[in-house]
Amino acid sequence: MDLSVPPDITFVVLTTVTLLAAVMALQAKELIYGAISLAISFIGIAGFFVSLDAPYLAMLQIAVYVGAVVILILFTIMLVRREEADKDEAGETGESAAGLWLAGLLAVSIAGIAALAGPNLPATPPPANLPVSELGPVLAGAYPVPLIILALLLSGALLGALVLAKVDR
Amino acid sequence: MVNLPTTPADILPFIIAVVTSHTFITLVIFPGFIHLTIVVMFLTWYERKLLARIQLRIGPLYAGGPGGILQPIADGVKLIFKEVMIPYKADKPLFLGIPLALVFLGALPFAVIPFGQHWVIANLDVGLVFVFAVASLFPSMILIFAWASNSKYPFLGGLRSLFQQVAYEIPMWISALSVVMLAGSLNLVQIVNAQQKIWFIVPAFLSFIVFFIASMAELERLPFDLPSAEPELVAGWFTESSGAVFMVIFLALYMKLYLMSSLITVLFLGGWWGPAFLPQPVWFILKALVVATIIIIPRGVYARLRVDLLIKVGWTRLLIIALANVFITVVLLSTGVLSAWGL
Amino acid sequence: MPSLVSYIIVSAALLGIGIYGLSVKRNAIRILFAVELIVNAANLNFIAFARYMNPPTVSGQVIVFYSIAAAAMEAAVGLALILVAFRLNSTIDVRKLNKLKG
Amino acid sequence: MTLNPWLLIVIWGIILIILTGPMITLPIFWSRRKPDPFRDMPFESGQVPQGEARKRIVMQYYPYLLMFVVFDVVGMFLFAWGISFRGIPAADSFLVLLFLVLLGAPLGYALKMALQRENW
Repeated sequence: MDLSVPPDITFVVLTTVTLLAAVMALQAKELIYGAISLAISFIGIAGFFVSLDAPYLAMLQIAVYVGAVVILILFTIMLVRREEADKDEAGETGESAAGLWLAGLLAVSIAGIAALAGPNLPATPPPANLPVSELGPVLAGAYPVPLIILALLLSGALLGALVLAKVDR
Repeated sequence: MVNLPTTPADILPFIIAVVTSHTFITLVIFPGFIHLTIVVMFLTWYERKLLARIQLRIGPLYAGGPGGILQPIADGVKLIFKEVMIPYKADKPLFLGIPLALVFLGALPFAVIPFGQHWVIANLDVGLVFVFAVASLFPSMILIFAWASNSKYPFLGGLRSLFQQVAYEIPMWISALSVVMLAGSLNLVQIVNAQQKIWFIVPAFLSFIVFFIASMAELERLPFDLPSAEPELVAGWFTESSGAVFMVIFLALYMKLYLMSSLITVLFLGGWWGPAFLPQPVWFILKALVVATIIIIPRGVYARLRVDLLIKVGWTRLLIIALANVFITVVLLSTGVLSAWGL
Repeated sequence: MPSLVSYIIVSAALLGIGIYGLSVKRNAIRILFAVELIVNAANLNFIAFARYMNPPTVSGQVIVFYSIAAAAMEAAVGLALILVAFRLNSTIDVRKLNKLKG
Repeated sequence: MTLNPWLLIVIWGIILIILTGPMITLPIFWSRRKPDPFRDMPFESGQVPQGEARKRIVMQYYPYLLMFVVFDVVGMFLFAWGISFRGIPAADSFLVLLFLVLLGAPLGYALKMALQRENW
C-alpha cells in the first residue's frame, strides 16, 4: 500500500520494532516484560501485513495473538510461581554460543540465498486490487476440506487443553 | 496537495493552509482531540449529576457555571498536582505506563468512527474489525496493571475484569456480525450509509440487545461491575492508583464509555442519519449521549450479579441469542424481505 | 516500496531469533515465545510472496489465516501442557522435566 | 487530497501520545516524592499486608479463557464470511454452517466441564 511517506521509512521502523521486540521477548529478565515485548513484536508483524495490503490479516493478528494468546501467556506466567518463572535462564556459555552460531548460520544462509536469487525475484509489487471482501469467498468456498479440518483442529485443541488443565482427583 | 515551503515567506501561508485543511480539522478539532476531550469531561460531570438526581441528591454544584459544570476541570487540576504514589515493591514502569496505554487505546478507535458523512478521521476499509482488535487489548492491559500494583485487591479485581471482558467479547462480535452481513461491509461509513432507510435496530433487534448487554459488561457498568465491586474489592483493579495515575485511568474508562456508545450508534441506531433540521454530527452526538445515559442509569438502580453467573450467562445465553440472530439475518437476506429498504 | 528480498531477510532474521531461543532457552514459556516468533516469520513470508505475485493473490492470506489459527491452538495446548508440567513437577525448566529419562 | 487512512491513524496515534503523555510524565517531575514505608504500603483497609500479593490465581475460569481463544479465531472467520455473504454461493455458506455445527459440540462439552466446579 502506498503510504505517501517514503515507504522505506515505514519498512525500517517496522523492522527495527519487530526485531528488537523479538530479541527482548527472549532476553528480558522478567517474563512479564518478555510477554509484553512479544506482543509488541506481533504488532510489528501486523504493521508489515498492513503495508503488504493485507489489513484484515493484520487485524486478525492483533485480535488473535495480542488479544487472546498473550492473555493466556500472561495468565500462565502469573499462575506459575514467580521465582520459578524468572529463574536463571542462561545455560552454560558454550551452549549459548552454539545456539547463536546455529541461528546465525541459518538466518544468514536463508538471507544469502534470497539475496542470490534477488535478481529473479520481483523488486516492485504489482498494483494492488485486493479489497477485503475478496477474502471471504476464497476462505469459505475454495478450500472445503481444510475448513472442516480447521473445525476439528479447533475442537480438538479446546477439548485437549481443557482435559489437560483440569484437576485429576 | 499543499506544497512544502521553500522560502521563509512561504511558511505562514503553508501553516495556514495546513491548519485550515479538512484533515487537520478532523484530526485536532472535530472528531479529533478537542471534541473528544470536551465530551469525555462532560460525561464525567453528567454521570455524577444524573446519579445524584436519581438518588435525590444535588451532585456537583459549586465549581463555576450552572450546576457545577466546571467540576471536571477542578478535579483535573486537583488530581494533576497530587503526589504520584507508587506502592511498595510495585513494578514502576508498568504501573505508570499502562494507564497511558489504556487512554491511548481508548482514544485510538475514534479515528475510524464516523461522526458525519465527511466527519471521520480515517475512512478505513476494516474499520469495525479495527475497533474490535484495539478493544481486545484492554483485558491484558488491565491484568498487567493489576499485577504491577503488587497488592491483593487490584490483583483479584484485575483477574475478574479479565474473565468478564473475555466472556463478553465473543457475544459482542457475533452480534455485530449480523450488522456486517446486512451492510455487506466492515467500513463504518458504509455501514451507516446502509442505514439511511432503515436503522439496523429493526432487522437485528436481538443483536442490539446482545450488543448492548455485552458493551455494558465490557465497560464494567452496573449490574456488571464486579471487577470494582466496592464492598468486596474497594476499587477493583485500580485500587492502588491515585493522583495523576487515577485521573488517566478515569479518563480512559470514560473514553471507552463514549466509544461504546458511539459504536452502538453507528451499528444499530443509524449513525448520523436524522431529520435534516440539525446537522449530522449533532444527531450523532445526541444519539451517543442517549445511549450513554441508558448505560449509566442502572448504576443508580440495580444490584450486581455474582461473578460465575455473569460469565456463564455470557457464554450460554448471549452467544446463542447472537447466533440465532445471525441465522435470522441469513434467512432475511436470502429471502429478500429487506429489499424494499435497499438491503 | 521495498523489494521482496528485504522482506525475506527480515523474516530470516526473525526465524534466526526464534531458533536461537528454541535451542538455548530452558524456560518452557520462553520456548513457546520462540515457536510463536518462528510461525510469525513464516506468516510474513507468505504474505510478502502473495503480495508480489502478479496479479496479487488472496490465497496467501488464506494460508496465513489457517496458520494463525493453528498457532493460536498450539499456544493454548502448549500452555496447558506447561500448567500440567508445573503442577506435577513444580518447575517449568525443560531440563528438569526428565522423568521419562529413567 | 486524501491521505492513506492507515497513515492518518498513525498521525492520530502520534497526536494522542504527544497530548496525553504529559498527563503522567509531568506530575512525576513536580510531585514531592519521599519514600515512606507506611504511605507506600498497599491498601488493605488499614491492615498490614501479609504474604505475597500476586499469588491468588483462580483456575475456575480458565476454560472460558480457552473458549475465548478458540472463538476469537471463529469470530474473525465469520466476519470474513459475513462481509461477502451476498457474493458467496449457498453451498459454500452451507459449509460454513457445517463448520459452526462441528464447533457447537465441543463448545457445549467445554461449557459442561467448565460448570463442574470440582474440576477446577
